Amino acid sequence: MSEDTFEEMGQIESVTDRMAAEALIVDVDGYEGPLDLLLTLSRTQKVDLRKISVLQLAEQYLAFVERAKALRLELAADYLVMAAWLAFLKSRLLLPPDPTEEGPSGEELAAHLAFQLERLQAMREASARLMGRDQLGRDFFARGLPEDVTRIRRVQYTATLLDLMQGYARIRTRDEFRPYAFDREALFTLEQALERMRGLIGFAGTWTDIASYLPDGFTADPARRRSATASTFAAALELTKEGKVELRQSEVFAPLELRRKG
Amino acid sequence: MSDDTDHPAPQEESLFEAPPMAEQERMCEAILFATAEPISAKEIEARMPHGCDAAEALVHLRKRYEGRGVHLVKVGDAWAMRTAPDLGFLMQKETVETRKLSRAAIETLAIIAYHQPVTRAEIEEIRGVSVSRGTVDQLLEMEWIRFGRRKMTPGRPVTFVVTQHFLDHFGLENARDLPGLKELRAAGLLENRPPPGEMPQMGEGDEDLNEETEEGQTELFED
Amino acid sequence: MSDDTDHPAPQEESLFEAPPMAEQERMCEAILFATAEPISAKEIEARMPHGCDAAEALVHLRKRYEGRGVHLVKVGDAWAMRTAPDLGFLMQKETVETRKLSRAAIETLAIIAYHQPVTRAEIEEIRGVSVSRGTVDQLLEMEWIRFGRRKMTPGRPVTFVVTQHFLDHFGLENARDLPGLKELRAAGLLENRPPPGEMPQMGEGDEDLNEETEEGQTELFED
Repeated sequence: MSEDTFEEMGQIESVTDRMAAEALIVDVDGYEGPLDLLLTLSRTQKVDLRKISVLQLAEQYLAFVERAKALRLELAADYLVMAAWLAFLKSRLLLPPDPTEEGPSGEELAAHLAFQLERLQAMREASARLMGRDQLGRDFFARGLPEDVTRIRRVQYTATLLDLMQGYARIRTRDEFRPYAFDREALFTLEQALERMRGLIGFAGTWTDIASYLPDGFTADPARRRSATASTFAAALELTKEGKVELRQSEVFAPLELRRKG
Repeated sequence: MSDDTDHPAPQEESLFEAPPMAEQERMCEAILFATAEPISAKEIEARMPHGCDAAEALVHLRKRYEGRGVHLVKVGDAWAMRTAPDLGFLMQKETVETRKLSRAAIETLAIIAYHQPVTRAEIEEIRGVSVSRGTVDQLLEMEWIRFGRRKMTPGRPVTFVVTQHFLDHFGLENARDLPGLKELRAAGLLENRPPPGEMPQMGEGDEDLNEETEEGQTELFED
Repeated sequence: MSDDTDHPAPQEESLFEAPPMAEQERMCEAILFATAEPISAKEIEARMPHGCDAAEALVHLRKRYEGRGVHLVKVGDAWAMRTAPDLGFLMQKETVETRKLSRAAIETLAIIAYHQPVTRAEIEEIRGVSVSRGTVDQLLEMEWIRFGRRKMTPGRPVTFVVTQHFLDHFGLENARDLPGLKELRAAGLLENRPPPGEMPQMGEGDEDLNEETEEGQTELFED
C-alpha cells in the first residue's frame, strides 16, 4: 500500500533525501563524535576520500550544527569545538595565505583531516572484514570432547651430606647440636633495645643523652658497647617514628639527646 | 643399578632412542585431539618421550590433515585441531551464542589488531572519541586483547596488543595475516601521523583512567 | 515448505544430489570432532545434507583412523573419537617435587651409615626412640639402605646397611669416608654448645673446642 503511494508520487529520491536529512539531526546521539559525523557527511560527496573537498565538508558540518541549534538539540561540547575549528579552517582555506602567520597552513590542516577520515574509514572497513572472517565457535570448531591431562605428582625425597652429618651429630650430642652461628652474647638486639627504652621513656621528661640508655654490662666491653649503642640508636629512631619521643643533636658528633613527646 | 651410573650418558641415549617419526606424528595427533586450546610445539614435546622432534612431526601431521574435515592450524606459536571452516553449516548445534559486540568495541579491536602495540590515546585519536573503560574491559575479559609493553614516550603509556586467543578465534596464524594489512600499510593508513598544530585533539577526557590502569600492570608485561 | 511435502521424494533427490562419499566422510569427521558427546549415526546423518549415508561414511572414516593417534570408536550405538589407548601415557603430566627427608629418616639413615651393619634395636637404642616402620620402608624404597646379613645374636635379627646408590648420592666412595664428629667440629661445620643446664652428657673433648670457637668469633666480631 505504502509502496504504491511512493511510486505514484514519483518522489522516492526526495523522500529518502529528506529522511536522511532528518536522520542526521534526530540521531545526533548515534554519532560517535564529530569525526564520525564528518565521515557520514563526506559520503554525500560521493568521491574518493583522498579527493574530498574539505571546504565543502566544513560547510556541511557547520550547516548541520546550525540546523541542530535551530531544533534546539543539545550538542555535546566536542561537536561545538569541531564546529569552531572548521569555521577557522574554512576562513584559512578561503583567504589568501598570510606569510607572517605562524603554524600550519589551511591546506596542511585540511590534508590531515582528510587523512583522519580516510584512516577511520579504513579501520571501519577492516573491522567489518575482521568480523566477516570465519570465527571459532561459529564457522569452525574446537574439540568438543577434550581429554583432561592428569597431573601425576611424584615426590622425591632428598638429603645432603650435611643433613646426614648434622643428624648424626644431633643424636650423638643428645640433640644439643646447632649449626655454626655467631656467638650472640656480645649482641644487644634491636628488640631488646626497644623493650628497654619503651620501659624507660616514661621518665625522659627532659633531654637526655641516649648513651645513658645503654644497659648495664654493655658499656665496658667495646664489642658489647658497640652493639648496644647501635641497637639503642635504632630503637630511638623507631620510637621517634612512632611519635613517642623527640631526638636532637646540637652539632655533628655531639651527643644525641632524646625526650618524651607530649 | 650401579652399572647405569658408572657409564656415561651416550649409552643411556641409545637405550632410550626416540620413536620413529610416524610414531611421533601419532603422539602429536593424540595430544592435539585431546586439547581444545592451542598448544605449543614445546609443550607437546615436553609430553613426548625423550628425543622427539614435535616441530617436525607437526609439519607431517599438518600435511596429513590437508583437505580433511578437521585441520591442523597454527595459532601464533601454538597449534590446534579445528574443523574445516567450509563445514560450519553442519555445526549449528555446536554454535555458541557470542556476546554481541558494540560497534565501538569492534572498531577498537580492529584498531588494536592493525596498529598494535597501540596506546589508548592513539585509539582515541583514530576513532575521534574517547574510549570507554567498559569497551577495553570487555575486550580484555574476552581475552582478545592484553597489555603490551609500555611505550617509551612521556608518561610511558601502556599499550594494547591482540592475544593468541584472538588469533585462534579469527582463524589467523599470525597478526601479520590480518586481511588487508599490507594494503593499509602501503596506503600509509597505519602510520601514526601527529596532527599539525591548532587541530582539536580527539578524546582527551580520560587522563585519570590511564593513570589508574597504569598502576599494577607492570607485572603483566613480558620482559 | 509446502512444496516439499507435495512432491514425492525421487524428484527431491535428483534436485539435491548427495555429496560424494569422500565429502561425507569429511563431514562425519568434523561433526565427530566437534561434538561434546558420542553421537549416533542417525544423528550425524540428520545434520548432513539430504541423501547422505552416515553409516557408510563412518565405516570409511574408522578405517582411515586405524593405527593413528586417534581412533573412531563405537560407544553403545553412538560414535566418538578417542585418543589411541596405547598413547594414554601422553595424557599425563608428571611433576617431580623434591622434598627434604624428615628428621627421623635422616637420623635413622645417619645411624645406619655410621654404624652399619646395624639392627633396628640398635638404631632405637642410639636414637632413644623407636623407629617407625614407615621410616625404614621409605629409606629402603629410596634404595639408600638395604638389608645386610643377619646378626649372630639371639633371634638372629636382620641388619641394615647403606647401598651403592646412597654412596653415589652423597658423593662417597665408601661409608668409612664419612667424617667423624671430631672432624666435623674441626672443620668448623658444627657448633656444639648445649643450652645451659644440659652439659653433663657432653664428651670431654668439647670443652676446649668451645673456647677455640669463641676466640675465633670474637675476632670476627670486632672487625
